[in-house]
Amino acid sequence: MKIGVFICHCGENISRTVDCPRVARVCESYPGVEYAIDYKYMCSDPGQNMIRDAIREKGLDAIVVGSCSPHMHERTFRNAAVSAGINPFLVEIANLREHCSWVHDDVEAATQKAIELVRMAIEKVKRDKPLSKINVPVTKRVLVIGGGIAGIQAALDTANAGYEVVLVEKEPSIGGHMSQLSETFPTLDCSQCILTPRMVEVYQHPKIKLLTYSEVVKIEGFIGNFKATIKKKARHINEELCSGCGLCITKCPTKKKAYNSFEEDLAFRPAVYIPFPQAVPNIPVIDESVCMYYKNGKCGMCVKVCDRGAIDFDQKDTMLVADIGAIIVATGFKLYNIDKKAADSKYKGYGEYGYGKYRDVIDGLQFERIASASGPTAGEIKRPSDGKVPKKIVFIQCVGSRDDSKGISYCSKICCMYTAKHAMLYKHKVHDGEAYIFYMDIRAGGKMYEEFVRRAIEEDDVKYIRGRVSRIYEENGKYIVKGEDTIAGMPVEIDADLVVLATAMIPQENSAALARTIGIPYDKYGFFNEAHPKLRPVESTTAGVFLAGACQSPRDIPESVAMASAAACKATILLSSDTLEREPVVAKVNEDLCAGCFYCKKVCPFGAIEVKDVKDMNGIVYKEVAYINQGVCQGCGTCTATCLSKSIELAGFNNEEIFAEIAAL
Amino acid sequence: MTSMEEVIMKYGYYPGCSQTGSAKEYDISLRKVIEKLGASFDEINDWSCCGATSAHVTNHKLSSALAMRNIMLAGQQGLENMVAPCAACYNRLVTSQYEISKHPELREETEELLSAKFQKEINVINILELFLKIGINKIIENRKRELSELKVACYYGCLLVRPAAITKFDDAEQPVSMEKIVESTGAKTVDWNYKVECCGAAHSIARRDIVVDLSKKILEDARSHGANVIAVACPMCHTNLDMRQRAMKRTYPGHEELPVLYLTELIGLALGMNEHELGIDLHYINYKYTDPVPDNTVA
Amino acid sequence: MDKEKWEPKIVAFVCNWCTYTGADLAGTSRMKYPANAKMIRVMCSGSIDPVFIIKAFERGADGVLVSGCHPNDCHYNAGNFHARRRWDFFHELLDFIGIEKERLQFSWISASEGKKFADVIAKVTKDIKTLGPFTAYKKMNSEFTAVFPEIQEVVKETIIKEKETV
Amino acid sequence: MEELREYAKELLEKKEVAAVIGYTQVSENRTKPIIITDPADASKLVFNEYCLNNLSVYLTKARINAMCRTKDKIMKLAICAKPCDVHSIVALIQENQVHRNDIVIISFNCHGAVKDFGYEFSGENLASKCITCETHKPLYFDKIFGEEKETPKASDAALARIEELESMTHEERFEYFNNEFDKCIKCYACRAVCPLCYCQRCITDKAIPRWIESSSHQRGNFSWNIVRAFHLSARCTGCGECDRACPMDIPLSLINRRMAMEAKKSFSYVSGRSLETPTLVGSFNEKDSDELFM
Amino acid sequence: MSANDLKATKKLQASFISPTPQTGPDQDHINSTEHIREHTIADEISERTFQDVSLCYQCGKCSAGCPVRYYMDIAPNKVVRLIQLGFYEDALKSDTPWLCAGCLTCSTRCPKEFDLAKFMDAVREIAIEKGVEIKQKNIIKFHKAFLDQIKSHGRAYEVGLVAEYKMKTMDLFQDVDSAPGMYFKGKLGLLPHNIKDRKGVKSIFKKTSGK
Repeated sequence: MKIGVFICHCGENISRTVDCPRVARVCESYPGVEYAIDYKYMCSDPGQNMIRDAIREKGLDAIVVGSCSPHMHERTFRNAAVSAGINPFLVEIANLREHCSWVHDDVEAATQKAIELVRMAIEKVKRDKPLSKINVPVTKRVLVIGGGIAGIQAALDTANAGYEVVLVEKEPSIGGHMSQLSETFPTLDCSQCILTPRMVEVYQHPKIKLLTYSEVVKIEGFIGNFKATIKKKARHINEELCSGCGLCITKCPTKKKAYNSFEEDLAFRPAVYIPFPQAVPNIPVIDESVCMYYKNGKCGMCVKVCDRGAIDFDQKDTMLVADIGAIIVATGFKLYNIDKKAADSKYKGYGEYGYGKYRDVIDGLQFERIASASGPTAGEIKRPSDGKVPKKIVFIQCVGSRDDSKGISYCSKICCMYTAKHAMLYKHKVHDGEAYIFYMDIRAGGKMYEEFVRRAIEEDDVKYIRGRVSRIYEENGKYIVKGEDTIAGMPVEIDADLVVLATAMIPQENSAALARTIGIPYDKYGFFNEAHPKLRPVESTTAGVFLAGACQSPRDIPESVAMASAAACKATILLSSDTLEREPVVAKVNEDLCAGCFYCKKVCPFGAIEVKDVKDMNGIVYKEVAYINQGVCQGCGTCTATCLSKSIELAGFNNEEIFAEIAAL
Repeated sequence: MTSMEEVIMKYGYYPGCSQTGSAKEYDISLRKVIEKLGASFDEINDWSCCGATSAHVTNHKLSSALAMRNIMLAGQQGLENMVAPCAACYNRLVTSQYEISKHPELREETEELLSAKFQKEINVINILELFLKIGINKIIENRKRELSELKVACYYGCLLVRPAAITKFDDAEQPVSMEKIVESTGAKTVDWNYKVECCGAAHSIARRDIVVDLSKKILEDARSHGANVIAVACPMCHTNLDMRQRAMKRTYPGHEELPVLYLTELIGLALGMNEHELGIDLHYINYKYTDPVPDNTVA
Repeated sequence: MDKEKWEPKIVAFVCNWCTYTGADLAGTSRMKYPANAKMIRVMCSGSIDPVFIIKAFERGADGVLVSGCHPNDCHYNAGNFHARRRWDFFHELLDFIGIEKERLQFSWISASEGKKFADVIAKVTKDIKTLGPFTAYKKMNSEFTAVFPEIQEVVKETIIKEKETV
Repeated sequence: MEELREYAKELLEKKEVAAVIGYTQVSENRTKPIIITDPADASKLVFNEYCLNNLSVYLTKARINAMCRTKDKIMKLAICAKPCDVHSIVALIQENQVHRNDIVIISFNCHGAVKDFGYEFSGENLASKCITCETHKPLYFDKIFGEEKETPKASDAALARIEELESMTHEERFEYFNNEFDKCIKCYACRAVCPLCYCQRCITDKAIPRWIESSSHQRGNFSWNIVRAFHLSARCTGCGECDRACPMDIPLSLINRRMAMEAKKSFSYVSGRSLETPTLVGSFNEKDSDELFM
Repeated sequence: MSANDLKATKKLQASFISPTPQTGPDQDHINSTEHIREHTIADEISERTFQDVSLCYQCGKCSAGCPVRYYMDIAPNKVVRLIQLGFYEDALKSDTPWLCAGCLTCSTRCPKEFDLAKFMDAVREIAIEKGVEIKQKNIIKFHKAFLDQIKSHGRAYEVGLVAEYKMKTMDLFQDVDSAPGMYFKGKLGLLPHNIKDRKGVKSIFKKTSGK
């Protein structure tokens, strides 16, 4: 075997601490190395040409490049090798920059290490086998999980590109948190006015199949070939028959039996309801836990009034299965609850703010509902306890966010802006009111964002106080807010009528469970992890699964929409070809030696391993062995390490190659 | 294996210096109540001061050594648990033990100072934990009368429930355990805002002005929420809230007295003991519980 | 062996997605750490066979580090969970056989933890330096070459001894 | 005893099984395995305190399996198994080596066995595994014989030995085990008798690449013994056959026992005890200890 | 540090000193990655309290909830800030640490889980060690008197404490409203409670004051 070794200086990045010519010289003397050379920029055109020329002239079979991380230029060098007629998997990269020159100061030690790293790569490449890419077919349908603004945008973009979309929303209506908002920063345009046209578009789009009141319960398969199982919860109303007249709702005798979660529990609703007037689809849901029929088998008022006969008390949850090519996860967020929850010790709650026992200490979404024209107070700012108009209002930022002691260290990003908006809306509606905002830092990075905050201060006379609030307690119907203005260095106390807490954005309750269902990684809070924080922000590390919106980290509306469009674009790229080329790093079983213990099958995270029968001459099965579906295998190699008889090998990282690397140390 | 719920009736006892002087009545009433409830104390032999605030504000090693001396004594005495009725002592003992177990370097230094090895952890409990362990039912069973006339503001002060990570007891902001105990005497409790606010503690002598201000605020909040008595579980809180009412009258003319009782005294009253037995007459604010006049209108 | 000049030989088996990338980040951030550890990249911490560690010791390693993604952050969802069980047993076994626990260490290092990577390498190097060379195993290695000189020849062919020409 | 023979005879006569694997007496206090296919031979079967072999090892042998494969169907196999041997069978079922429906488990109420042939059955000569045995009644069986009897009492010397070893320094332990492993002659008797070493090709026989140096030299011996112990950890059911088979008296089952203790301590798992519990290898729990990892 | 000499803006000085290159065969790989750093008062505090002062992000929640905040010259969070910036003298001279009642409200509520009460302990301790002039003289005298009682009796003896404190402060009338009352009610004994192992307690004092 003739091996070529190419050592890159990376300008000065490598050669400053690694003696590149010496590395090349030493390596040239190794058995099997036909040619070794160093050059200033191997990744440049002349550098690549050097590799191509050397392969042709010296008749090289394999090459080793000592350069930056394989995560940077492996593809470049593989392509160069391919163009000179070498199989791309006979190219090995020795990481001389990130793992050597940049992290060591001593030239001698770094050079020695570089030599060893190249030697390891040489030994590995000697045992590398040529591999060819694997082709798998692609199902041209996208599953979007979550019908908030991100999910809506992703579904519309994908559908408009001509692909089928299945949009799954767990609530009875799409719209998400955006449908609850009053007005949006920094333009103060009405949230529902800009959102509802999109919701209707989704409903009417021929390419979108909308599944509300539904949840994804199972995802199987792999990129291009997922199989999703979706549970459609029983609405107890036949969607085909219902006209959306709403008569059942107005006639339902359980007028105020349940808290209205759309109104953030500031109002009530009957057992049969639609979340809000513009709901899409405009089909009510019967809440079993409240409905009289399910309590005592009586009532049935809705059945009497429904002239279409759409009420169906016997309706059951149904399971739907869909073939899917790509998945966009857009499950969004929820708000931190300051109440102490015994079940979840991850978040501690705020005892100093009363653990939620004060009715007039509310969170941001509740204030959105109070300020919203469609809300429980019809847009008038009234406090929940006695309906009085608050003359003094205190907003507190960073409640839950940036608070390690309560379990969250991150910044929720949107609170600075929406608190400014809240204060502004308040001042616009209560002209003689006083608005105070306790903040730690104002993070108003974004187009017109800083200007927006200044407008609140300069035009609307909102008082910003830098400092965290230590305590809130009630005294004679007022809420005493104890803080410190750390700029003035003075303690301050405000007797407020209403306190609004900008509580942290946290992932949806079941986000970790959903992540496990889909098979994507998540962080310690339950936010889904992107594949690369900078270069692959809308992809999960699982191929074919993309992320949009606040399920990945706190996001505002423009960012969620941008992410959604980006994710949709990524998904359509995937779907645009009929087959999919995959890296051939997959495991393969030696069926002759397999003992059939199927530990590999148990450990395989992708279900890629199947049982294969081996029959004797009479056609009787005398042995069962493992068989790996190459289309499903993702190449983690967990099976290879688990296999006791060492009958599985991972292509590209087989044991012989790794032993050679160890031996070369 | 004995079950975890088994009621322990024998406890190590670390009185603390105040109990031998200004808080004599706390000691007296505690011992009497415990006896009535059928539990007993095993006092730490030759215990010394925990170092109190003065040690930990001036020398952390001294503070650790003084507190640990008593923990080790309890260990030598073969005790598993130890009651420290004074909230300040309790806090010093628990915190010192916690820090020693967390930081080996401090442990070494302390062991060197004491010329002894720290061998076993002692479960140091405060007065509230003690009554919860003995069981509220025990109080109800032995109750001779219901203190139904009392509206009690339960005052925890700072050191009983903080820091939550170390004491691991109740809630640091909205504690409820003392209310549970007080309610077992038949008294009512009030929900008020200052139950964990500080009374000024160690500044009692050197900065009386601060203590008077802070204590006044506490008393007024309790009163405004309808309390007719304050229950405390710490000699320092008692000194500041009770004795400083004299100075309060001078600083705030028109100050109305509000009786301040130790938790143990309240329980003692419910168990049928009189004010003199419990040492309530040693307080600055004289207090005598009067049973409600029987309501004749109810036929 | 001159202990003053002795530098430990450390092998690190790292997963491609988290630790290797984390090491890249350490480089990009120009964090400094000892040059003793050489990395062998595998796809997932779940694919590292305990025999690799034995092989490393046989090749004269003084210490081994195995590192992968944090739980729930595995690129392959569950590879690291299986690895965790495997290493629990293997580590316990080595300890029982008489190999110090510090000889074989484990860590979870995510792609964003460049600092942690540098710290871990520094810690492992320091631990191994404190322990000293793995003489017990090295003795077996040297006896092996003494008893079977012809095998050493074969080894020589495959394991290329560094021939410094300068 | 007669009942056992009658039952075996019946099974063979009715052609319910292809063969009965059992024990037969060879001399006083000594038995050997026997595979019976002729109903007439059923009278040779015995069961007593001297039935030491763990017969489940035969279940995975190709030649025996071949006996079951007739032209059109697969016949069952009957096997005599002590309650502890049933653990091995459970492990084999879990590892897909035998199917529960393919075998007839004939088991016994057991009160212990001798540690090796040549000893009289007594508390003093009780096999190590019997000292701590908790399953005097088999967990799974199709037919059970024998009456319940008290097991003689004996002290747990193996545990004491483990504790003694653990109190040593690492160097001392390394030296001890190195010396023990040094004795190994690579006869692979341990592998041959182990019911769970059923691989068609053992890892040690794999040549490209060479996983374990096959020559019986200190280093090769060392890695072989580590790998053997590792491959059996959380799988070994503690039958102790390896100890009996080893001609060099290497304390193989001591290491196995130590690893079983780890499985029990960290994962509350004992191998071969339940068909329902997933095997420890091949499963995981998110809440497994993270202590090992920095 | 002579901040009061001239009325000028104080100059901030980073506590880092550039690393001195070390060469030679003994060069430790680990040391080569670390910068050599001056041991500052901030470091000293971090060591004694087992927490880094840089944890504090100055949200002011401690000051907001501090019961004695109104009596302090500077806010508690500002004391931390001064230490963070290296203005040690200003921090050590402040009233604030001495007025801190150690009620732990700040430590309980701190979003960064920074134990400010412990930090204040360390500041006081260092102020005493450095001999910084402390304005709250009575408070320190009280602590001294208190510790003297323990030193000589093993327990705090209240009559002795008050007497000694009065001698130290020369303020003979300050506590007249409580002590006589307590005395007449029989609470204060005239004789101190001495423990047996006074020697042991004394030796602790001796060893800790030695440094």
